[in-house]
Amino acid sequence: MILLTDARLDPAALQAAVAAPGHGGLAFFAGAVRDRHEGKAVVAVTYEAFRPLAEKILAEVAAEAEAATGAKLAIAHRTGRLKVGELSVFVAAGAPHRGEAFEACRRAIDTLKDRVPVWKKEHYADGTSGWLEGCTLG
Amino acid sequence: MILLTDARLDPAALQAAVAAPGHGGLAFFAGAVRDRHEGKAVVAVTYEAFRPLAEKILAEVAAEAEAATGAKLAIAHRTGRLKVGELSVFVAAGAPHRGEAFEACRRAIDTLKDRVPVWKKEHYADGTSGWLEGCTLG
Amino acid sequence: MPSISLKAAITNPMTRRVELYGRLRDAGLGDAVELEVGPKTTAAELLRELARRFGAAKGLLEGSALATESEVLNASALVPASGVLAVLPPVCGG
Amino acid sequence: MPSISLKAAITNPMTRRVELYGRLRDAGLGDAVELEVGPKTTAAELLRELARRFGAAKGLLEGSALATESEVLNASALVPASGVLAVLPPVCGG
Repeated sequence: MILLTDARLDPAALQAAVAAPGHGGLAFFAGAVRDRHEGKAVVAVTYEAFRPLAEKILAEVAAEAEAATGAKLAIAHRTGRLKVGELSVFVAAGAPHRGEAFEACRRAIDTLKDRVPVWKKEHYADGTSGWLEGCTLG
Repeated sequence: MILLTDARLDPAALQAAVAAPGHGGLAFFAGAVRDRHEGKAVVAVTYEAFRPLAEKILAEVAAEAEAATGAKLAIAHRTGRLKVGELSVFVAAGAPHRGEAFEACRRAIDTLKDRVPVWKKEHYADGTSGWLEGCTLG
Repeated sequence: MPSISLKAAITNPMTRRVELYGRLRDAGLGDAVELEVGPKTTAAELLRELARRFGAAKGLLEGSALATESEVLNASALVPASGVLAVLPPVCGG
Repeated sequence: MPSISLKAAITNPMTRRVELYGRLRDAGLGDAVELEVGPKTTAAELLRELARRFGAAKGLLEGSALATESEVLNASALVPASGVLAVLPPVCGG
Protein backbone atom coordinates (compact mmCIF):
# COMPACT_ATOMS: atom_id res chain seq x y z
CA MET A 1 0.00 0.00 0.00
CA ILE A 2 1.47 3.27 -1.21
CA LEU A 3 -0.56 6.41 -0.81
CA LEU A 4 0.03 10.11 -1.57
CA THR A 5 -3.08 11.90 -0.46
CA ASP A 6 -4.73 15.15 0.52
CA ALA A 7 -6.83 13.23 3.06
CA ARG A 8 -5.97 12.57 6.71
CA LEU A 9 -3.69 9.56 7.11
CA ASP A 10 -5.27 6.42 8.55
CA PRO A 11 -2.77 4.50 10.74
CA ALA A 12 -5.20 1.58 11.20
CA ALA A 13 -5.34 1.00 7.44
CA LEU A 14 -1.54 0.96 7.21
CA GLN A 15 -1.30 -1.41 10.16
CA ALA A 16 -3.78 -3.75 8.48
CA ALA A 17 -1.77 -3.59 5.24
CA VAL A 18 1.36 -5.03 6.89
CA ALA A 19 -0.30 -7.46 9.30
CA ALA A 20 -0.11 -11.17 8.48
CA PRO A 21 -0.49 -14.40 10.46
CA GLY A 22 3.29 -14.86 10.33
CA HIS A 23 4.10 -11.30 11.44
CA GLY A 24 4.91 -11.05 15.14
CA GLY A 25 6.52 -7.60 14.96
CA LEU A 26 5.00 -4.42 13.53
CA ALA A 27 6.95 -1.16 13.61
CA PHE A 28 5.51 2.21 12.67
CA PHE A 29 6.74 5.73 12.22
CA ALA A 30 4.56 8.80 12.03
CA GLY A 31 5.80 12.29 11.22
CA ALA A 32 3.74 15.12 12.68
CA VAL A 33 3.79 18.85 12.11
CA ARG A 34 5.72 20.53 14.94
CA ASP A 35 4.85 23.88 16.49
CA ARG A 36 8.41 25.23 16.29
CA HIS A 37 11.26 25.13 13.81
CA GLU A 38 14.61 26.83 14.34
CA GLY A 39 13.13 29.06 16.99
CA LYS A 40 10.11 30.18 14.98
CA ALA A 41 6.50 29.45 15.95
CA VAL A 42 4.90 27.33 13.22
CA VAL A 43 1.15 27.26 12.68
CA ALA A 44 0.93 25.02 9.60
CA VAL A 45 2.98 23.35 6.89
CA THR A 46 2.03 22.94 3.24
CA TYR A 47 3.30 19.74 1.62
CA GLU A 48 3.68 19.85 -2.14
CA ALA A 49 4.59 16.83 -4.29
CA PHE A 50 5.58 16.18 -7.91
CA ARG A 51 2.87 13.58 -7.85
CA PRO A 52 3.50 10.73 -10.33
CA LEU A 53 7.22 10.61 -9.60
CA ALA A 54 6.63 10.90 -5.85
CA GLU A 55 4.28 7.91 -5.96
CA LYS A 56 6.79 5.92 -7.99
CA ILE A 57 9.67 6.72 -5.63
CA LEU A 58 7.56 5.97 -2.54
CA ALA A 59 6.95 2.52 -4.06
CA GLU A 60 10.69 2.12 -4.71
CA VAL A 61 11.51 3.12 -1.13
CA ALA A 62 9.10 0.47 0.15
CA ALA A 63 10.39 -2.18 -2.25
CA GLU A 64 14.01 -1.50 -1.29
CA ALA A 65 13.26 -1.78 2.43
CA GLU A 66 11.33 -5.00 1.76
CA ALA A 67 14.23 -6.46 -0.25
CA ALA A 68 16.76 -5.50 2.42
CA THR A 69 14.86 -6.84 5.41
CA GLY A 70 12.16 -9.27 4.28
CA ALA A 71 9.56 -7.08 5.99
CA LYS A 72 6.33 -5.93 4.34
CA LEU A 73 5.98 -2.17 4.00
CA ALA A 74 3.17 0.34 3.62
CA ILE A 75 3.72 4.08 3.28
CA ALA A 76 1.32 7.01 3.19
CA HIS A 77 2.36 10.62 2.63
CA ARG A 78 0.13 13.60 3.05
CA THR A 79 -0.09 16.62 0.75
CA GLY A 80 -1.76 19.97 1.25
CA ARG A 81 -1.87 22.29 4.24
CA LEU A 82 -1.49 20.57 7.62
CA LYS A 83 -1.94 22.11 11.03
CA VAL A 84 0.37 21.47 13.99
CA GLY A 85 -0.03 17.88 15.18
CA GLU A 86 -1.41 16.47 11.91
CA LEU A 87 0.43 13.48 10.47
CA SER A 88 2.49 14.17 7.34
CA VAL A 89 3.79 10.65 6.81
CA PHE A 90 3.13 7.16 8.15
CA VAL A 91 5.41 4.19 7.55
CA ALA A 92 4.35 0.68 8.61
CA ALA A 93 6.54 -2.43 8.55
CA GLY A 94 5.46 -5.96 9.42
CA ALA A 95 7.86 -8.89 9.84
CA PRO A 96 8.16 -12.17 11.71
CA HIS A 97 10.29 -10.51 14.42
CA ARG A 98 10.85 -7.01 15.71
CA GLY A 99 14.42 -6.55 14.48
CA GLU A 100 13.51 -6.62 10.81
CA ALA A 101 10.37 -4.56 11.41
CA PHE A 102 12.31 -1.75 13.12
CA GLU A 103 15.08 -1.87 10.53
CA ALA A 104 12.64 -1.71 7.61
CA CYS A 105 10.66 1.15 9.16
CA ARG A 106 13.76 3.20 9.92
CA ARG A 107 15.31 2.55 6.52
CA ALA A 108 12.14 3.55 4.70
CA ILE A 109 11.64 6.85 6.50
CA ASP A 110 15.32 7.77 6.09
CA THR A 111 15.33 6.98 2.36
CA LEU A 112 11.99 8.67 1.82
CA LYS A 113 13.27 11.94 3.26
CA ASP A 114 16.29 11.81 0.94
CA ARG A 115 14.54 10.90 -2.28
CA VAL A 116 10.82 11.54 -2.56
CA PRO A 117 9.99 14.76 -4.47
CA VAL A 118 8.02 16.49 -1.74
CA TRP A 119 8.59 20.00 -0.39
CA LYS A 120 7.49 21.73 2.80
CA LYS A 121 6.48 25.34 3.15
CA GLU A 122 6.23 26.39 6.76
CA HIS A 123 3.70 29.02 7.79
CA TYR A 124 4.75 31.02 10.83
CA ALA A 125 2.77 32.72 13.57
CA ASP A 126 4.10 36.10 12.39
CA GLY A 127 2.38 35.66 9.00
CA THR A 128 5.54 34.87 7.03
CA SER A 129 6.28 31.56 5.38
CA GLY A 130 9.25 29.77 3.86
CA TRP A 131 10.30 26.64 2.01
CA LEU A 132 12.55 24.33 4.00
CA GLU A 133 16.01 23.29 2.85
CA GLY A 134 16.29 19.75 1.57
CA CYS A 135 18.28 16.97 -0.10
CA THR A 136 19.54 17.29 -3.67
CA LEU A 137 18.20 14.63 -6.05
CA GLY A 138 20.03 12.76 -8.80
CA MET B 1 -0.12 5.93 29.96
CA ILE B 2 0.64 2.44 31.24
CA LEU B 3 -1.95 -0.24 30.74
CA LEU B 4 -2.13 -3.97 31.50
CA THR B 5 -5.48 -5.11 30.25
CA ASP B 6 -7.70 -7.99 29.18
CA ALA B 7 -9.27 -5.71 26.55
CA ARG B 8 -8.12 -5.23 22.95
CA LEU B 9 -5.29 -2.73 22.67
CA ASP B 10 -6.13 0.66 21.18
CA PRO B 11 -3.23 2.03 19.09
CA ALA B 12 -4.99 5.36 18.54
CA ALA B 13 -5.18 5.97 22.30
CA LEU B 14 -1.47 5.26 22.70
CA GLN B 15 -0.64 7.52 19.77
CA ALA B 16 -2.67 10.31 21.35
CA ALA B 17 -0.86 9.76 24.66
CA VAL B 18 2.55 10.56 23.18
CA ALA B 19 1.52 13.25 20.70
CA ALA B 20 2.40 16.86 21.55
CA PRO B 21 2.77 20.09 19.58
CA GLY B 22 6.55 19.78 19.87
CA HIS B 23 6.70 16.14 18.78
CA GLY B 24 7.59 15.71 15.11
CA GLY B 25 8.47 12.01 15.36
CA LEU B 26 6.30 9.21 16.70
CA ALA B 27 7.56 5.63 16.70
CA PHE B 28 5.43 2.62 17.57
CA PHE B 29 5.93 -1.07 18.05
CA ALA B 30 3.17 -3.66 18.12
CA GLY B 31 3.65 -7.30 18.98
CA ALA B 32 1.14 -9.68 17.41
CA VAL B 33 0.42 -13.37 17.97
CA ARG B 34 2.11 -15.41 15.22
CA ASP B 35 0.67 -18.51 13.61
CA ARG B 36 3.87 -20.53 13.96
CA HIS B 37 6.57 -20.99 16.58
CA GLU B 38 9.53 -23.30 16.20
CA GLY B 39 7.75 -25.22 13.47
CA LYS B 40 4.50 -25.70 15.34
CA ALA B 41 1.15 -24.30 14.22
CA VAL B 42 -0.11 -21.89 16.87
CA VAL B 43 -3.81 -21.07 17.26
CA ALA B 44 -3.71 -18.84 20.33
CA VAL B 45 -1.48 -17.57 23.14
CA THR B 46 -2.50 -16.98 26.74
CA TYR B 47 -0.69 -14.07 28.42
CA GLU B 48 -0.50 -14.24 32.19
CA ALA B 49 0.90 -11.45 34.40
CA PHE B 50 1.82 -10.99 38.05
CA ARG B 51 -0.30 -7.91 37.89
CA PRO B 52 0.76 -5.23 40.40
CA LEU B 53 4.45 -5.85 39.83
CA ALA B 54 3.99 -6.03 36.06
CA GLU B 55 2.27 -2.63 36.06
CA LYS B 56 5.02 -1.17 38.23
CA ILE B 57 7.78 -2.55 36.00
CA LEU B 58 6.02 -1.40 32.80
CA ALA B 59 6.03 2.11 34.32
CA GLU B 60 9.73 1.76 35.14
CA VAL B 61 10.50 0.60 31.59
CA ALA B 62 8.72 3.67 30.21
CA ALA B 63 10.41 6.02 32.69
CA GLU B 64 13.87 4.63 31.89
CA ALA B 65 13.34 5.04 28.14
CA GLU B 66 12.08 8.58 28.74
CA ALA B 67 15.11 9.45 30.88
CA ALA B 68 17.52 7.98 28.32
CA THR B 69 16.05 9.67 25.24
CA GLY B 70 13.84 12.58 26.28
CA ALA B 71 10.93 10.95 24.43
CA LYS B 72 7.48 10.47 25.94
CA LEU B 73 6.38 6.85 26.25
CA ALA B 74 3.10 4.95 26.50
CA ILE B 75 2.88 1.19 26.84
CA ALA B 76 -0.05 -1.21 26.82
CA HIS B 77 0.25 -4.96 27.40
CA ARG B 78 -2.52 -7.43 26.87
CA THR B 79 -3.43 -10.34 29.15
CA GLY B 80 -5.71 -13.32 28.59
CA ARG B 81 -6.15 -15.57 25.58
CA LEU B 82 -5.28 -13.98 22.21
CA LYS B 83 -5.89 -15.41 18.77
CA VAL B 84 -3.37 -15.24 15.93
CA GLY B 85 -2.99 -11.64 14.73
CA GLU B 86 -4.21 -10.00 17.94
CA LEU B 87 -1.88 -7.43 19.48
CA SER B 88 -0.13 -8.48 22.69
CA VAL B 89 1.81 -5.30 23.30
CA PHE B 90 1.92 -1.75 21.95
CA VAL B 91 4.71 0.72 22.65
CA ALA B 92 4.42 4.36 21.57
CA ALA B 93 7.17 6.98 21.74
CA GLY B 94 6.87 10.64 20.82
CA ALA B 95 9.82 13.04 20.54
CA PRO B 96 10.85 16.19 18.69
CA HIS B 97 12.73 14.12 16.08
CA ARG B 98 12.63 10.56 14.79
CA GLY B 99 15.98 9.41 16.17
CA GLU B 100 14.94 9.68 19.79
CA ALA B 101 11.48 8.29 19.06
CA PHE B 102 12.89 5.15 17.42
CA GLU B 103 15.52 4.72 20.13
CA ALA B 104 12.97 5.06 22.94
CA CYS B 105 10.55 2.65 21.30
CA ARG B 106 13.19 0.01 20.67
CA ARG B 107 14.69 0.37 24.12
CA ALA B 108 11.30 0.03 25.81
CA ILE B 109 10.23 -3.12 23.97
CA ASP B 110 13.63 -4.76 24.54
CA THR B 111 13.64 -3.96 28.27
CA LEU B 112 10.00 -4.95 28.64
CA LYS B 113 10.68 -8.42 27.25
CA ASP B 114 13.57 -8.87 29.72
CA ARG B 115 11.88 -7.61 32.84
CA VAL B 116 8.11 -7.49 32.97
CA PRO B 117 6.58 -10.48 34.82
CA VAL B 118 4.43 -11.80 32.00
CA TRP B 119 4.33 -15.35 30.67
CA LYS B 120 3.06 -16.85 27.44
CA LYS B 121 1.37 -20.19 27.04
CA GLU B 122 1.09 -21.21 23.41
CA HIS B 123 -1.87 -23.29 22.26
CA TYR B 124 -1.10 -25.46 19.25
CA ALA B 125 -3.25 -26.74 16.42
CA ASP B 126 -2.68 -30.30 17.65
CA GLY B 127 -4.42 -29.53 20.94
CA THR B 128 -1.28 -29.36 23.06
CA SER B 129 0.04 -26.25 24.77
CA GLY B 130 3.23 -25.10 26.41
CA TRP B 131 4.79 -22.22 28.32
CA LEU B 132 7.54 -20.41 26.45
CA GLU B 133 11.09 -20.07 27.75
CA GLY B 134 12.03 -16.65 29.04
CA CYS B 135 14.44 -14.30 30.79
CA THR B 136 15.47 -14.83 34.41
CA LEU B 137 14.56 -11.95 36.75
CA GLY B 138 16.62 -10.47 39.59
CA MET C 1 -3.13 -10.06 75.18
CA PRO C 2 -2.39 -8.02 72.05
CA SER C 3 1.30 -7.39 72.85
CA ILE C 4 2.06 -11.09 73.13
CA SER C 5 0.28 -12.15 69.93
CA LEU C 6 2.08 -9.36 68.06
CA LYS C 7 5.44 -10.65 69.31
CA ALA C 8 4.49 -14.18 68.27
CA ALA C 9 3.66 -12.97 64.79
CA ILE C 10 7.04 -11.31 64.45
CA THR C 11 9.31 -14.03 65.83
CA ASN C 12 7.62 -17.33 65.02
CA PRO C 13 7.28 -19.07 61.67
CA MET C 14 4.01 -18.25 59.94
CA THR C 15 2.19 -20.07 57.20
CA ARG C 16 2.37 -17.91 54.10
CA ARG C 17 0.61 -18.32 50.80
CA VAL C 18 3.07 -18.18 47.90
CA GLU C 19 1.63 -17.64 44.42
CA LEU C 20 2.99 -19.56 41.45
CA TYR C 21 3.14 -18.18 37.91
CA GLY C 22 3.71 -19.40 34.37
CA ARG C 23 5.19 -22.87 34.00
CA LEU C 24 5.31 -23.30 37.80
CA ARG C 25 1.61 -24.09 37.59
CA ASP C 26 2.53 -27.25 35.70
CA ALA C 27 4.06 -28.74 38.89
CA GLY C 28 0.67 -30.11 39.93
CA LEU C 29 0.47 -27.87 43.01
CA GLY C 30 -2.08 -25.43 41.60
CA ASP C 31 -1.55 -21.66 41.48
CA ALA C 32 -0.27 -21.25 45.05
CA VAL C 33 1.36 -23.22 47.87
CA GLU C 34 1.53 -22.64 51.62
CA LEU C 35 4.99 -22.51 53.18
CA GLU C 36 6.31 -21.87 56.68
CA VAL C 37 8.24 -18.60 56.73
CA GLY C 38 10.21 -17.38 59.75
CA PRO C 39 11.37 -13.83 60.52
CA LYS C 40 14.87 -14.62 59.23
CA THR C 41 13.93 -16.69 56.21
CA THR C 42 15.65 -15.46 53.06
CA ALA C 43 14.30 -15.60 49.51
CA ALA C 44 16.86 -18.33 48.70
CA GLU C 45 15.68 -20.43 51.66
CA LEU C 46 12.05 -20.08 50.64
CA LEU C 47 12.93 -21.17 47.09
CA ARG C 48 14.83 -24.20 48.44
CA GLU C 49 11.82 -25.18 50.56
CA LEU C 50 9.62 -24.75 47.50
CA ALA C 51 11.98 -27.01 45.49
CA ARG C 52 11.46 -29.75 48.09
CA ARG C 53 7.72 -29.33 47.68
CA PHE C 54 8.08 -29.52 43.86
CA GLY C 55 9.92 -32.87 44.15
CA ALA C 56 10.44 -34.38 40.71
CA ALA C 57 9.14 -31.15 39.12
CA LYS C 58 11.78 -28.96 40.78
CA GLY C 59 13.50 -28.34 37.43
CA LEU C 60 10.60 -26.01 36.65
CA LEU C 61 11.96 -23.65 39.33
CA GLU C 62 15.25 -23.06 37.55
CA GLY C 63 15.82 -19.36 37.08
CA SER C 64 12.83 -18.43 39.26
CA ALA C 65 12.82 -15.50 41.68
CA LEU C 66 10.75 -14.57 44.71
CA ALA C 67 8.87 -11.31 44.42
CA THR C 68 6.45 -9.08 46.27
CA GLU C 69 3.89 -6.88 44.55
CA SER C 70 6.50 -4.12 44.41
CA GLU C 71 9.86 -5.79 43.75
CA VAL C 72 11.85 -8.86 42.81
CA LEU C 73 13.83 -9.97 45.88
CA ASN C 74 17.55 -10.79 45.83
CA ALA C 75 18.44 -14.31 46.96
CA SER C 76 19.81 -12.99 50.26
CA ALA C 77 16.88 -10.65 51.02
CA LEU C 78 14.67 -11.49 54.01
CA VAL C 79 11.15 -12.50 53.12
CA PRO C 80 8.94 -9.57 54.17
CA ALA C 81 6.64 -10.24 57.12
CA SER C 82 3.47 -9.37 55.25
CA GLY C 83 2.06 -8.85 51.80
CA VAL C 84 1.71 -10.98 48.70
CA LEU C 85 4.54 -13.41 47.83
CA ALA C 86 4.98 -14.83 44.34
CA VAL C 87 7.53 -17.06 42.67
CA LEU C 88 8.22 -15.95 39.11
CA PRO C 89 9.85 -18.18 36.49
CA PRO C 90 11.84 -16.55 33.66
CA VAL C 91 9.61 -13.93 32.04
CA CYS C 92 8.41 -13.79 28.48
CA GLY C 93 6.34 -10.66 27.87
CA GLY C 94 5.86 -8.62 24.77
CA MET D 1 2.44 15.73 -45.27
CA PRO D 2 2.67 13.74 -42.09
CA SER D 3 6.24 12.49 -42.66
CA ILE D 4 7.57 16.04 -42.93
CA SER D 5 5.83 17.43 -39.88
CA LEU D 6 7.02 14.40 -37.93
CA LYS D 7 10.61 15.10 -39.00
CA ALA D 8 10.24 18.74 -38.02
CA ALA D 9 9.05 17.71 -34.60
CA ILE D 10 12.07 15.50 -34.12
CA THR D 11 14.80 17.80 -35.41
CA ASN D 12 13.66 21.33 -34.60
CA PRO D 13 13.51 23.07 -31.25
CA MET D 14 10.08 22.86 -29.62
CA THR D 15 8.54 25.00 -26.96
CA ARG D 16 8.12 22.85 -23.87
CA ARG D 17 6.34 23.62 -20.65
CA VAL D 18 8.60 22.98 -17.66
CA GLU D 19 6.94 22.74 -14.24
CA LEU D 20 8.54 24.36 -11.20
CA TYR D 21 8.26 22.98 -7.67
CA GLY D 22 8.91 24.07 -4.11
CA ARG D 23 11.03 27.18 -3.64
CA LEU D 24 11.38 27.59 -7.44
CA ARG D 25 7.90 29.09 -7.37
CA ASP D 26 9.35 32.03 -5.42
CA ALA D 27 11.27 33.18 -8.54
CA GLY D 28 8.26 35.16 -9.72
CA LEU D 29 7.75 32.99 -12.81
CA GLY D 30 4.72 31.09 -11.51
CA ASP D 31 4.51 27.30 -11.39
CA ALA D 32 5.82 26.65 -14.93
CA VAL D 33 7.92 28.26 -17.66
CA GLU D 34 8.15 27.66 -21.40
CA LEU D 35 11.58 26.85 -22.83
CA GLU D 36 12.89 25.97 -26.28
CA VAL D 37 14.14 22.38 -26.26
CA GLY D 38 15.97 20.79 -29.22
CA PRO D 39 16.43 17.09 -29.96
CA LYS D 40 19.96 17.17 -28.51
CA THR D 41 19.31 19.40 -25.52
CA THR D 42 20.62 17.87 -22.30
CA ALA D 43 19.19 18.25 -18.83
CA ALA D 44 22.18 20.43 -17.88
CA GLU D 45 21.58 22.72 -20.87
CA LEU D 46 17.90 23.08 -20.02
CA LEU D 47 18.82 23.97 -16.42
CA ARG D 48 21.34 26.59 -17.66
CA GLU D 49 18.67 28.14 -19.89
CA LEU D 50 16.30 28.14 -16.94
CA ALA D 51 18.97 29.91 -14.83
CA ARG D 52 19.11 32.69 -17.43
CA ARG D 53 15.35 33.01 -17.17
CA PHE D 54 15.57 33.12 -13.34
CA GLY D 55 18.02 36.04 -13.53
CA ALA D 56 18.72 37.44 -10.06
CA ALA D 57 16.74 34.53 -8.54
CA LYS D 58 18.96 31.86 -10.11
CA GLY D 59 20.40 30.93 -6.71
CA LEU D 60 17.06 29.22 -6.06
CA LEU D 61 18.04 26.64 -8.68
CA GLU D 62 21.07 25.42 -6.74
CA GLY D 63 20.87 21.66 -6.29
CA SER D 64 17.86 21.33 -8.60
CA ALA D 65 17.37 18.46 -11.04
CA LEU D 66 15.30 17.95 -14.16
CA ALA D 67 12.80 15.09 -13.97
CA THR D 68 10.08 13.38 -15.93
CA GLU D 69 7.08 11.73 -14.33
CA SER D 70 9.09 8.51 -14.08
CA GLU D 71 12.68 9.50 -13.27
CA VAL D 72 15.19 12.12 -12.25
CA LEU D 73 17.48 12.83 -15.21
CA ASN D 74 21.27 12.92 -15.04
CA ALA D 75 22.88 16.18 -16.10
CA SER D 76 24.11 14.61 -19.37
CA ALA D 77 20.80 12.90 -20.25
CA LEU D 78 18.94 14.13 -23.32
CA VAL D 79 15.64 15.82 -22.57
CA PRO D 80 12.94 13.37 -23.72
CA ALA D 81 10.94 14.48 -26.75
CA SER D 82 7.58 14.25 -25.03
CA GLY D 83 5.95 14.03 -21.64
CA VAL D 84 5.92 16.19 -18.55
CA LEU D 85 9.11 18.00 -17.54
CA ALA D 86 9.68 19.31 -14.03
CA VAL D 87 12.53 21.01 -12.22
CA LEU D 88 12.85 19.79 -8.66
CA PRO D 89 14.77 21.68 -5.97
CA PRO D 90 16.28 19.68 -3.06
CA VAL D 91 13.50 17.55 -1.54
CA CYS D 92 12.17 17.67 1.97
CA GLY D 93 9.50 15.02 2.48
CA GLY D 94 8.47 13.09 5.55
